[in-house]
Amino acid sequence: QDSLNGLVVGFSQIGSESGWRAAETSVTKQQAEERGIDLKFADAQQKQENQIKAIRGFIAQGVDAILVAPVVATGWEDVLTEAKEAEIPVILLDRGVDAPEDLYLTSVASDQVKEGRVAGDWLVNAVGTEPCKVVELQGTVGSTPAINRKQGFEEAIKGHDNITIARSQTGDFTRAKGKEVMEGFIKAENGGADICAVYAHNDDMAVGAIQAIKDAGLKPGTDIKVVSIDGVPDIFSAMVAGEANATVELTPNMAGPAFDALAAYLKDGTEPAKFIITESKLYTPADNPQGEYDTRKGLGY
Amino acid sequence: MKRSLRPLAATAVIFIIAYAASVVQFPGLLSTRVLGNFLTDNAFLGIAAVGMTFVIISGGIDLSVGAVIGFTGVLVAVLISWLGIHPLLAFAIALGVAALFGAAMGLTIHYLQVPSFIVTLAGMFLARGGASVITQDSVPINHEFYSTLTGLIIRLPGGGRLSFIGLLMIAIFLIGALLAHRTRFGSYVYALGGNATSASLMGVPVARTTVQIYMLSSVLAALAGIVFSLYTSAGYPLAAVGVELDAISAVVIGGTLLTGGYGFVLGTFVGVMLLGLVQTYIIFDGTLSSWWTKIVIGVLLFLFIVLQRIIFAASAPGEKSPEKV
Amino acid sequence: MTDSPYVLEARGVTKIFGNHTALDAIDFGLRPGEVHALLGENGAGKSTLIKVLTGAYQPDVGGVFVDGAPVTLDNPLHAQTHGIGTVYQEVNLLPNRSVAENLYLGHQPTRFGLVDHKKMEAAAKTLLERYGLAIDPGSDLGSHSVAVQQIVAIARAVELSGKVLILDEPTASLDRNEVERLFEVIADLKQSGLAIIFITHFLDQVFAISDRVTVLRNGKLVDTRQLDSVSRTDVVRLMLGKDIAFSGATDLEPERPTTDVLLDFKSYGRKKSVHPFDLTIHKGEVIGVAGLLGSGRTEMARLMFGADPADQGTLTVAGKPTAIRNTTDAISRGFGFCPEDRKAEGIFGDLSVRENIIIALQGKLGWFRALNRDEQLEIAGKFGEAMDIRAASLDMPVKLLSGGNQQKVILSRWLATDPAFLILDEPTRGIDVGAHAEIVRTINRLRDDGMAMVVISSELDEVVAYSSRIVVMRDREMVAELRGKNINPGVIVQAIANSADEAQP
Amino acid sequence: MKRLHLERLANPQLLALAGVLLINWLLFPNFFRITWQDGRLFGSLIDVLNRGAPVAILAIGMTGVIATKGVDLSVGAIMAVCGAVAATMVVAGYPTPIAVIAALAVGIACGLWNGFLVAILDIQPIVATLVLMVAGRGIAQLITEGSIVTFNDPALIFIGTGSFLGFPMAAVIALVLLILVTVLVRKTAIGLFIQAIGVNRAAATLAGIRSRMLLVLVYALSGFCAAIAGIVVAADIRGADANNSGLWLELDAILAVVIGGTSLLGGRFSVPMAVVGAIIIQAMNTGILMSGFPPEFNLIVKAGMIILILLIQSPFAARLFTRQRLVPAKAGPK
Ligand SMILES: Nc1ncnc2c1ncn2[C@@H]1O[C@H](COP(=O)(O)OP(=O)(O)OP(=O)(O)O)[C@@H](O)[C@H]1O
Ligand SMILES: Nc1ncnc2c1ncn2[C@@H]1O[C@H](COP(=O)(O)OP(=O)(O)OP(=O)(O)O)[C@@H](O)[C@H]1O
Ligand SMILES: [Mg+2]
Ligand SMILES: [Mg+2]
Repeated sequence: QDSLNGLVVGFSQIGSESGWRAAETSVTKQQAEERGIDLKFADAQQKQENQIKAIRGFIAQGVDAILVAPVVATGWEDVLTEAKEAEIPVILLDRGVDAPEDLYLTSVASDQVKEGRVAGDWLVNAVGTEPCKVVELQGTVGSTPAINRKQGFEEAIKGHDNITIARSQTGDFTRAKGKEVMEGFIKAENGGADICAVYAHNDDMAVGAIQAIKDAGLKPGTDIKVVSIDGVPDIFSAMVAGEANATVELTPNMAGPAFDALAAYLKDGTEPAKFIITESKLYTPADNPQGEYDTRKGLGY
Repeated sequence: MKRSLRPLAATAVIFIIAYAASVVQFPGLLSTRVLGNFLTDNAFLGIAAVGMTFVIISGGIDLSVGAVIGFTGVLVAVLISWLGIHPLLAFAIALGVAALFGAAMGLTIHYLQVPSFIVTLAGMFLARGGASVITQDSVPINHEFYSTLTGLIIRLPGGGRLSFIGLLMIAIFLIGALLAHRTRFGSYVYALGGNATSASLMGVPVARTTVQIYMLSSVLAALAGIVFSLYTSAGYPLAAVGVELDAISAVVIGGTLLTGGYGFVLGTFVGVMLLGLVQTYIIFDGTLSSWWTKIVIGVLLFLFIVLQRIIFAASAPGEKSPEKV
Repeated sequence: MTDSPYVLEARGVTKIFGNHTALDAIDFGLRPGEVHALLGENGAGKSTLIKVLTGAYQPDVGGVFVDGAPVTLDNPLHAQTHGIGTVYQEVNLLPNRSVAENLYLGHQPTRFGLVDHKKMEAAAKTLLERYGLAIDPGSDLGSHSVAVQQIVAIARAVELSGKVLILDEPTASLDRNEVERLFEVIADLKQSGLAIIFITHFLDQVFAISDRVTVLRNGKLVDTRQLDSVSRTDVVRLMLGKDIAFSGATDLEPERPTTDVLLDFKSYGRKKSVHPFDLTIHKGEVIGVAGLLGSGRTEMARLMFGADPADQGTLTVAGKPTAIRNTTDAISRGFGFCPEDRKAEGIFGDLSVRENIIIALQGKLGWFRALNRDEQLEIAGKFGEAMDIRAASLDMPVKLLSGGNQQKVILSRWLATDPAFLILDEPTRGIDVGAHAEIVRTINRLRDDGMAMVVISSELDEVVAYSSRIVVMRDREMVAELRGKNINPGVIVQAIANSADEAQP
Repeated sequence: MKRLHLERLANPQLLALAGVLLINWLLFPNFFRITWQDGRLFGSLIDVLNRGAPVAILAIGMTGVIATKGVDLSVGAIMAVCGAVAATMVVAGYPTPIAVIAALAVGIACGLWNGFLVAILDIQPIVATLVLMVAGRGIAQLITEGSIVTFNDPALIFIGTGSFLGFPMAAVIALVLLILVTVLVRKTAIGLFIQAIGVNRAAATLAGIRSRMLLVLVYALSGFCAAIAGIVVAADIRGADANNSGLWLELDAILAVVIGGTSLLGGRFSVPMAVVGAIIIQAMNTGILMSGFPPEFNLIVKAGMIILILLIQSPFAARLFTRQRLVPAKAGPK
């Protein structure tokens, strides 16, 4: 661990668009501090060009390593090549890139398709053979998690003809839009009576949807099942109240494994596994939601 | 020095002072690598900002440029990667589509007398929506022509690189400056921004010029989109969100008046470089959190504007305080 | 010449705005080599006819003919290609561009497709020298006075006019010398066979250079006459449909007793603007301000009104020391100010005539004592009638009124505030003979009612007619105060000239 | 004058609203169904009012700004700041009224800052407010430290989700604000002065209008409205989402004002019509939601609708319309 002490590491973060993202940033900063790393943080405000600028800036400064949470999979080859030429190891966080594997040390990420699949599998188990009309709250149109989580969920419910996706709209990953879209779905599906479950691409939208369901006089978690992804504190408190049924955790601690891999590499050149996949753990009310809420509360979500 | 050039010089001086101050703090900023990056990383913004300069000088605004950049990237990527069309032909198609798009906006603005703010806002929705309809995913481009273009790099001593797109941006700025200051079209643009009624009574072809201005802006935005696709070797529907605001900021920082009639294409260049400097400074600092980054950008924007205001007050002919006309 | 064919002709032209017929079946013909004066009251339709003839407006009925052939002029550029050069009313150039560019916009000399600035500026320099202007053609047009801008506009139109030159009130903001110079140019052009339309409200100028006159009234053609067959009174009668009496005053009004001092400016001035001056103004007294263009008259007016606050000297209003820091202060002390640049500083183009009239009164009343619609209509109606404002309705946008009527609206705006002291900057500029006489009468009446006034005017006859004293400005300095008997325009011109001579080293 | 006739015949804004509602009804036959449920009205139409309220509130303030020939890009960011202030204060245990008043005060302060830049420093409105648009969201995130501050304060939640006489609180607040502001501009001279400044600021100053002060106040009102909208939105989701609250809503607000017939060149304005504009936009959004189109078509549909609405309102359409009216008039008596 000490091998990282005093190193300068650049971290190009996407931005601060959600609570989960803020948690990832603060966990990364915590991890760096614990290891005595001087972390240079750059917020790209959702823009790939800013991330590229940041990486180039880090190279110009001569940092010892670079962490990057890429906003999109494509377009990294040139800048990663530059980093390689400058002999600076790069580690990708929370999603991969479309670039030759030798351009980065390792990629620490979750499997977003799997997250969707886990959520879908849970629903398949929960409804059994009963017919079930699902409404889907998509993430931002075109964003990678939205595409992957949709795909995974669809894979999971394939072959279970009793489960159909009745409506699917974007809630932009936000609570407010999640609520608004859910309100519309409820009106469109016979006052919500026809809806069996809502699948939200993230917990924030699910929290909004839960409020919309309550406002319509229905019971979230009972009348309409709620399944979502991320595992932010608020969804656990909803679970405590019996208003959410399942969430798939996406850990904000991507930096921990990344620093471990870096330390090993710098110490004796150990090549880490190319893809370090974080766990996509399913949480249901049976998993002590109150406890989960308490442990997560201070993480900056 | 000509009186009207003073704001331009002022902006340049502000840039130099700001750069010098940053270098004192982070000596690493003074390297050919950083300077080369300035050009490469801001190439697409700079090219789009040239078009925006013309629009703003003519008294309008174009909110669609970011979306056109995104749309063009997707279109080019799809044409090349999915349909196997040669990049050059794909570029031509993309520029042609953009020209039609800009012409449609110009025609609406002129003949329907709808403010440009609203027309180009609708244009922004349309282009962004069009891109996501084509594909939601980001589409990688793997074509040797692309590798050739991105491989065109002049290496400078000290690790710096002058890239093809960086040089293209400089060329566009020079052509833009020539177009603005040395052609009849350019004088019509200034005339429209100065006083559209007078311009029309003086025989300026208002309809044609308006259409040309928005065509120019859209075509340059499309070129910026092509540059962006070269920069990232991909097309992505959500690319360059909000770039229109960066472009407007660059134009305004460069000394062009949003009310129209005054401005400098080369001032916009300095504006782009200033924005790039701010970002690079923040990266070199590396201690700012996400929110402090936004706040610092806002504060710097404010400082530049106020500084300029003070210098303008002494030099700009047209912008008298309305209170004291 | 009399029977030579028309180069430019309007046949049966009708132009309707909304429900107002601005031109009603007008026939108008222009012959080569003639100066044709187009006359009429404010709002008679002169400018509209010009705009139809030059493609700025399309006629609703009737047509335009060039050299006897019908043409459809889509826009002013199109008219330019037919050799028609125009100076529209109000200076319609581009203050943000250089003088040279204003002269050649659309026709800049090019080299390899690029504008050749050097050549253009050289050509501009020679061109302007013809008009006695030695200014830098590379400087922004906006940095020059209105008079210079007007000359540039004329020079541009002359350059563009192969056949026809149209001048819509070109002399409104020129001084005597400049008018003379313009007339020389016109005489030259006429000699070379150019046809010229000349619009003005100065009858002297009409008689000085015109060959024929056409008179419009209320959008209808009254008559076209050979100038040598009509007299001044005939022309006025044709324009107004009635005779008017000219006030024949040649003397100053008697000075008022000093006990009624209303305002006392002591070493009042503003750095870089107006040299400190002393001026005492009594109730019921009109101070005329004379001076050449750019002599600082307007700046002095703005200073008195607080639009540019004074930074030296003191002011006593009705015996009490008073500081005027802004226009609101001035208005609350009973001041009023009709600015010189009507379009830029006077009217609210998109607001109605009614709102334009009550706005200063409302400003005085403040935010919360709003006049309701009926009160507004009553006030506006009262002044509309008293000032004879010609508007289809009090609710129409004021920008659609003719210039003269707009001027009356602004005058009404201030009279509605019942001011004790009124500053008028060029109140009769661009106003027809009838309205002119009316405004002069109004000034006389207000003076007799006890109002104090400062009136700036370039028309010395008029200044003499209503002033009790005349101050002369030069180089932003008050250089003379003329009082007593036997003051006439000649004496004032002499005073202006003397002060200029004294100042010469 | 002809425009007047046209407007008397059928107000284009109301025409457009009717059109959008009609399309929604065609897409979704239950659109107009309203039921009474749990002491409140329930139905899509009510949703339109409820969801349209924040933009309507923003548009009320924005109208004044645009009438002075300005524009306020910072309202979205001010929403985020004020929502964050209210939420963090109730979470910290301050009484609800104090938190709300503090949030409103912050909104007014932001507006005063904009007004100061525009009126005193004479910076062009679009750039002046761009400063706060960029920095404001940062300030909001600074307050919430990037996370969503969730609260359970019933009084604050009531502002967002409660109902009054069966109508959603947000809509009621928007309506009250609309009435107050309309009365303020119609019954005092302020409306006239705002128009005068928008048409000709130099002339307004010479006519004795305190244009600087009025400009500052207009921006302050816009900030105040943004604060209300920010509180409403936060209360609605029981949390202050500094990252997304009000994001891009400034564009919707401007659009609403323009659809409401107020020119971006200043001058004549109508606050009620701007609110109608906001409702049109929301009805459009709701229609898109209910239509079941895939979301990637949302923006295209929206763009198409905007173009259509602008076409209906453009002087061009008015001319087409009135040319037909003019012909018989010309052929008529005389
Ligand atoms: N665009 C317009 N729309 C409606 N009415 C108009 C328009 N332009 C001019 N008018 C009206 O047409 C009439 C003729 O105006 P015009 O400007 O031709 O008068 P004029 O003879 O040039 O007067 P002046 O001597 O004051 O310049 C006026 O009553 C004016 O209000
Ligand atoms: N827009 C302007 N830009 C620069 N200088 C100006 C401008 N307007 C006036 N000046 C200068 O200010 C001085 C005083 O002008 P002012 O308008 O007070 O004179 P004036 O006697 O009223 O003349 P005029 O009859 O032309 O209005 C002159 O030297 C003039 O050249
Ligand atoms: Mg006229
Ligand atoms: Mg003057």
